[in-house]
Amino acid sequence: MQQTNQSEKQVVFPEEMFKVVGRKEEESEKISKPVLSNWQDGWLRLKKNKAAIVGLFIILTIVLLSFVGPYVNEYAYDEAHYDKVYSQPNNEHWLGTDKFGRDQWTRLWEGTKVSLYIAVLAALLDILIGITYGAVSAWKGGKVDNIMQRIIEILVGIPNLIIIILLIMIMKPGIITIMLAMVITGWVNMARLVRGQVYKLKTQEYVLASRALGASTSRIILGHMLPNTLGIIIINLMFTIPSAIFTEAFLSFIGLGLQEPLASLGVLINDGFHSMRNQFYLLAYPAIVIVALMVSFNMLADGLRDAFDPKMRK
Amino acid sequence: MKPLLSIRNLHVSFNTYAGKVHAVRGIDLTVEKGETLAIVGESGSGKSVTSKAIMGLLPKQNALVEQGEILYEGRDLLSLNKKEMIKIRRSEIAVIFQDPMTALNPTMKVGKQVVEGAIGHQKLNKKEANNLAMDLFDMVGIPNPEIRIHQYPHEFSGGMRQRVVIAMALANKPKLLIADEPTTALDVTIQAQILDLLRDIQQKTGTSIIFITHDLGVVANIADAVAVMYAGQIVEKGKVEEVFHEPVHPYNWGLLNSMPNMETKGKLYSIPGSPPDLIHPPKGDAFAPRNEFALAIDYKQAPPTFHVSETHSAKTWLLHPQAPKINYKKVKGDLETELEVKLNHNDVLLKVSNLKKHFKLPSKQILKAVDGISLEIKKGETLGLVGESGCGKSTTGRTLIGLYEPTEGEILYNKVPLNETSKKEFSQKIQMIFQDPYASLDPRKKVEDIIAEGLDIHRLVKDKQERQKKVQTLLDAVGLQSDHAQRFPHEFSGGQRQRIGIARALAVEPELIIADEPISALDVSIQAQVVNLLKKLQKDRNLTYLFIAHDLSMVKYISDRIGVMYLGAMVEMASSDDLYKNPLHPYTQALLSAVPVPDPVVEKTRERIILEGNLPSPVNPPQGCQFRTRCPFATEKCAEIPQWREVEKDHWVACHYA
Amino acid sequence: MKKFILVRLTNILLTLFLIATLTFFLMKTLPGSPFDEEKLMNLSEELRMEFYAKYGLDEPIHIQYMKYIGGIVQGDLGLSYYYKEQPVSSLIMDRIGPSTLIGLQAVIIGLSIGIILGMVAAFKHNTTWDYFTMIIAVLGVSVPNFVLAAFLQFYVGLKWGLLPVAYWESYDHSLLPTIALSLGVVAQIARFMRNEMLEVLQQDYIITAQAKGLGDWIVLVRHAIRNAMIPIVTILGPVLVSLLTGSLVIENIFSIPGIGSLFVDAIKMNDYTTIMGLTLFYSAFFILAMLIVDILYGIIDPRIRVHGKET
Amino acid sequence: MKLNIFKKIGFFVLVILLLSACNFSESSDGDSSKKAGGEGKKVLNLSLENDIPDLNQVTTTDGISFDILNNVMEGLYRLDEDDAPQPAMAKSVDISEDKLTYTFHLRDGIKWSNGEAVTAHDFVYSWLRALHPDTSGSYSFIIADYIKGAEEYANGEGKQEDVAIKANDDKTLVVELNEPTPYFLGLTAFATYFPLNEKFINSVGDEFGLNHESILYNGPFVLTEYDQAMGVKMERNDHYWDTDNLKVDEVSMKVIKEKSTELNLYESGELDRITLSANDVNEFKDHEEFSTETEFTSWYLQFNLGKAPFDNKNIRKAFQLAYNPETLATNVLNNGSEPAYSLIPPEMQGVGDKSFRELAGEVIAPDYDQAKEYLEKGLDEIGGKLPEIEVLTADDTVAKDAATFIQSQIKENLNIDISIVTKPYSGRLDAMREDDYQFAISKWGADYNDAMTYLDLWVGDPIAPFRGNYHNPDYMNLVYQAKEEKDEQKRIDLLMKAERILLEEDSVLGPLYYQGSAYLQKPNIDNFVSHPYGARLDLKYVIVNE
Repeated sequence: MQQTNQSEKQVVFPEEMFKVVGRKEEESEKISKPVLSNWQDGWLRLKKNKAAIVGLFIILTIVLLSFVGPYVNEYAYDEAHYDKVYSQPNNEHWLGTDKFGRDQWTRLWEGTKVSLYIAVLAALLDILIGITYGAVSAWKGGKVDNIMQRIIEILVGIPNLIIIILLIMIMKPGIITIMLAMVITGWVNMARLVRGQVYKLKTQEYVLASRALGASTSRIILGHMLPNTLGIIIINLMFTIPSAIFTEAFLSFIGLGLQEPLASLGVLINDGFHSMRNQFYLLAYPAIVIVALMVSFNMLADGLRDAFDPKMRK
Repeated sequence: MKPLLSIRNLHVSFNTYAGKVHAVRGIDLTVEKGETLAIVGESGSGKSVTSKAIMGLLPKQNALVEQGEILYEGRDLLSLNKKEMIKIRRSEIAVIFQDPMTALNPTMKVGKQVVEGAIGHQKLNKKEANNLAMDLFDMVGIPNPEIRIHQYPHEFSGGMRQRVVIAMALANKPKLLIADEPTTALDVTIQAQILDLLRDIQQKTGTSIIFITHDLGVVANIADAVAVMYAGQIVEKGKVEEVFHEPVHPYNWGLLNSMPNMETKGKLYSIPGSPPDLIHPPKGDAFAPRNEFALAIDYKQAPPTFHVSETHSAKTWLLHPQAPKINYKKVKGDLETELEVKLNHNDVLLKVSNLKKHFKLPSKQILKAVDGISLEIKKGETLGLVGESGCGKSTTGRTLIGLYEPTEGEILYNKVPLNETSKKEFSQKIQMIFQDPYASLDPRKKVEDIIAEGLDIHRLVKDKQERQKKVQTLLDAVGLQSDHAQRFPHEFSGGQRQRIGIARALAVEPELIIADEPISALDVSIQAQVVNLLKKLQKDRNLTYLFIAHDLSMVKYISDRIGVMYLGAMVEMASSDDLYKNPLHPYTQALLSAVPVPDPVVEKTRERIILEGNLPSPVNPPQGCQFRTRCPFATEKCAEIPQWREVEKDHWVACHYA
Repeated sequence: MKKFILVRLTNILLTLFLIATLTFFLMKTLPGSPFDEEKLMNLSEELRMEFYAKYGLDEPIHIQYMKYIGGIVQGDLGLSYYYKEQPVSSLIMDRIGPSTLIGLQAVIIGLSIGIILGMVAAFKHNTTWDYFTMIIAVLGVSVPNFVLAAFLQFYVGLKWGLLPVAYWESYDHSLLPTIALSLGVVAQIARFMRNEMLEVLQQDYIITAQAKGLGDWIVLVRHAIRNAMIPIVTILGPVLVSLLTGSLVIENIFSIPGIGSLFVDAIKMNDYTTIMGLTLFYSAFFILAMLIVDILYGIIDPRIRVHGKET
Repeated sequence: MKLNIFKKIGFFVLVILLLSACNFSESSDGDSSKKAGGEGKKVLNLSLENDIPDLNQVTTTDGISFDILNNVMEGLYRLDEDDAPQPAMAKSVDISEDKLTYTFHLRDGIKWSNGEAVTAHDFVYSWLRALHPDTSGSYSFIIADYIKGAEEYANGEGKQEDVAIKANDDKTLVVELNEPTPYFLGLTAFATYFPLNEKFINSVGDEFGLNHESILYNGPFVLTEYDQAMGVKMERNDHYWDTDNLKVDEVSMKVIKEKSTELNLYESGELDRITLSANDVNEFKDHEEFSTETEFTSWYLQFNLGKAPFDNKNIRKAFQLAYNPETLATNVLNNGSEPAYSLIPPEMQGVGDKSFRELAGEVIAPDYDQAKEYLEKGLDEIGGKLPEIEVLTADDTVAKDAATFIQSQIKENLNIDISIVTKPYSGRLDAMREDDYQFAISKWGADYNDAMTYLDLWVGDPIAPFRGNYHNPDYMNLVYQAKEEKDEQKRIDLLMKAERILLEEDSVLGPLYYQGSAYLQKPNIDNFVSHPYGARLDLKYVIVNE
């Protein structure tokens, strides 16, 4: 081999530098990154999304306040003081009082709690039904899937809101009723999502590998399908909760909400709406809370989607 | 003569959430007028980034050209403003991307897409534009252009789409054509068509071509000059003959040696390890950790470019005058001596007769993926199964292992029929290795749990400790480190993942392994690793393989016997030597001739059989001999179904004329 | 294609039949009748029965059901309880106009502004423009539209006097409710469009188009927008639902004689026949809209056009 | 090809939708004059709180329809500005000695809006129509209860000839009553007593009352526009006998459902008079355009004597005394309502100049200590433990507020937790009729200006769950005696006694408040008459100043 080299010629290296030392295979196989689980990895990604973190923080603060808030002053949410109706926010009543002289601070957080409670429970139930339905539909496939999808198609044809309103009309108004009504219609979206995901996963090679190893159906569903669907389930939950809060507010607004003296954000907004001209504070605070919740949940959900959705990863 | 394009000391980096990736780390290149320059490299080596940098198409958000020049006819493309760059793209440089499925806008008629760049540039009216589109379609060999230009991309097959993309690139008569892995997504027979077409075009138009690929066979076929990239640098470049016949960089040695040709026997040369992480490029020579002949200085200081001849240069300290002389040819010879003792295979392990697997499509049509094949696999042998995508080879594999319910036919394993009751039992005896190393591992599970899944299912371990120990043994067997057990799949490279998949299959100590294209998604240097591993394991554990692949040279290398499939049917089956030396079926002949050989001399001289047209749809296969629509020798007789017969001993074929 | 439409039509009829049945029996379980009035509490049982008989309420429930379904087939939704002697079908026809006008305007505004905002946000990804648009979008889906409507009425209508406060007298009267209704739509579409655009902009064919030497603007208009817009069609369904929810309260607040306010009133007044009729009407409208969406999809996306939709 | 068809269909649908969408109020063109007061017309702009359900005077039952009908139609008598009946279609009446036969003489020159004369036969036709089972409405009792033979006819048992409504000639109408009814002339001003023109009714058929052209008017105004969802427009009826005394030419009544919208429209000058919701009262309390009025509608707690614990009188008494109606009226409702300590509204007619209330005094005085005592006594009697208690209420804001108020007061003063069950309006009535309640918030609006309109309700024949399953023969006798009593003073005494038994002795009801309303009215409007009972709105007297 001939060398027609120019500049490097001048440099003379110590001889031992040119000993063959061979490869360092371990080095090339080594993974330098610290061991990270998927959740840790997702958390790292989420942390980079400032909006999502702010959203998470706001949600946590509101949840905390909804539990602690009612107890930081001496008033109960249903305690009426007819001598102090419609007092503007002051030292005694931080957010003022309503037409029964009830303390708005207490009512606001009590209402937030009730709204969150309804929304979370409704969303969880939605998801439970949705997951089961979607998973069964996709897993069974064929005729079963076909029939189940037809049923969904028909359900989709009915405006949710109408069903909810009809149900609320026939049942005794209250938390359970509102929740049930939302559950009955809410799961379709989830079912579709899960079905799509399971359908996709069903043909994934790692699921095939598991089947080739002789894994039982339950093992595949619990061991592979569920963990890999969890991401979209959580993301969907984050979108479902605010829309459930919204639905509750809407139902309260058209007079199908909770019973006095129970409060929810919807009830408070409805009350506040009717006196917004003169007691604007009655509308303002619950509206701020609901908007903050909606915005935060949306930001968090967007952030989670970016962090956990495998589509966004590569 | 002034070069058409020259790149000087180009550095490109990307900002990702994990850190800054130094994708291109100082490359120098020149492309002469009328020349075809091939850039070869593994995925992640920076070759596509280079091509995008030339076009000015690097993603604006996170890509950064840190330094360097790209001189096109004396002008630095990097210093041009947007308008000037658009002008260059419109009339001077064109590009063909890898995946014809996504490179076309699904909502625009192809004719319009092909000429829309030209309309503005050449100021064409509608009629002239249509004429141009038809001319271009004619040029790239798309039949019935007057109809085709009014269709949408989804109405074209993959090969045809790639022709559309090429037509699009040619619309403005570019002086430089960048083809970024234009054939990677295509089947061998289609690849041969496209390569032919590109060569033809270059002869007609005199365009320079930068041809980016990872396949050395393709390079040998088409290139005048070659640049080999590794870890963002060009490690060797020169005339195609120089790079192939007098390689000087150890990486290039590895690449060339790890490709088996039709004669390769014994252990395959392989490049150990995995490519480096370019977020933290290693100090010194990036290839050193994988280099058997690494010098001490390789770990200290990056090698400069040494020139072997006027046109041939490389970046390796081995070319330094002080460095020891290493004989590349000898390295190759050493390996070949390690011959393998073939076992005598007599016991039939798996017998398949008249297997059919049909799928019902939502449109109520029947897709006959596998339509009556019969085969036997003997204990300890490797049976290769080849064919183009869609021929039913994977379906066959999956049906054999019980993932699909056969529509018809019988599968006997050790003379016991495979059915619902015996499935669980067989799931331990028969295992599978999958194609896509990314999709075949559950992203949410640790490596340990992935490997041990079979152990858990069949309750093969008593306690946690035994489980752990077993996993360690398996990791060791596939050449991974014990601390890898606690990691998640996404942290591994493709080759490593594939080894995890192999360990998973081995865990239950199977007798038969169905390997479904286990290497087709891997880089060349890694393929050899995996194949060697499979061979070693076969010897150590007395395994039987059904090896499914479309890469004929690898199949030839690993298999004892080979079956060729076409449209759900077996067309030929023989011992691998027999099949290569004496292919009887015209399809086998065509397939063999389409395989590129990593030798420019051979490649540029041999005659190949180019198959016309595309694979017909398995939903509606041709009557009689299924191959007759593409067969150069087809006659009227071929309308009858040819018999599956033994022409010579152990040489079966289904052709009227064999 | 024919088969596809046929299957869809069967589904639609089945759905409507189910909804009719469901609402009928739901309504039957509800307490009270249209003739429960304070004044009627003085009537004797026999006299009240006579009123029931007038509306066919004295018959056994399955006969009532058959008659109701029979009536629907002939386009007869029964007589309203609250608007005595008025056929429900004519009530609906009378009220459909204003609702349609506002809804249509809201969709048009929502689509055009939403698409533009979404595109700007995507094109100026991670800039102030993007954040600004997304803040609007998130707020748009977060602020209850009755609150928004009240503010608009008070400020734009009363304080600034730019537009009529409420009522339905001239075209101007339709503007405020349209704005109130469209904000949510704008927000939804903008978000969706942004995500779609971001995805489309990363597609190979966009790079291909750039490589062809097309200007940014042409790439955007000819290649990106069209492909990003196709999926918009899929969220038209949800958008229609949100319009529906919106219109219920907004029509009330702006005193618009539309279907939404009719529905709210019917609920408040226990006007069961009207509730049933409207439920059916809403469902039919909704299903029809979905069908149109699907057909539209076929028109816009050439990939679906040829084969019909295969799910 | 396919594509084009789709496109065409799409376009077609769009056009249809657009065309159908543009049915704005027909008035939009002619209406621009409204604010300018075009051509010196005097225009009054009012609002209706809900859609107009029905303008068929026989079947309709709700206040909105009555408010309209009362101004486009006229009965034999019309209430004047002081709510006293004055001759209208009739010019005079002869009442027989036994106060059972009324002979009405119709005014000369009274005409329908199509120019035909209004005759006694129109009244006969209308009243019989209101009674006939096929055409009657819920208000048929307001005729059937008083006129001889009417109830039998309405039940389908009697014959038409036996109903004592006779037209002697075109101008004379003779009516015989079952019992002497001092307020009968007031009843003839009520909508069900308005005349109808048989010929016209037959010509419009089923369309009757559905649009403004399918009604024939004989009142001060005629409808020129009528849309159930949008409201009505009325114009002076040139054929009306007293048209020269009208001070207003045109009245528009718009359906505005939201109170806040109504207020906004008032402030923007598009409405001349609105009622305020409680929330807005404070803001306008001192405003010169602000005022309040009450009507003859009493709200009360109806205890169900058939259900524990209210089958115990002492518990009822405890509940009756444990809240302060004053707080409810002034602090919670705050809309002009008056606190109630009795059942009969304050202004209701007594004897001579004195009102019933002035004669009878207040019956109940809240007393929390006494309430507690009663509670303890009651608890002893029922075994020391109260069942769970629910209060039933309708779901409108006012009723819900009242329930919330009761809940908090009972909690505070008796330390008893009660829960609220809200039902839609007719759901509440249904639950009460089905005896499915313990106590409920209920109300009654007077049909005529006499205490009998209230006290008649609890006679308990048959025993009605709706009226708390109340049955006391003493009470029943008092009411029946009052019905037959011809002496005014004695009659009122009987009724006063009955009220005391109902409230004080038996504690069947807990008085809450007399419904009132707070309203804003533009200063240029004068003499705006709203009667406290029957058909409320009377625009015959209103004056619109420039």
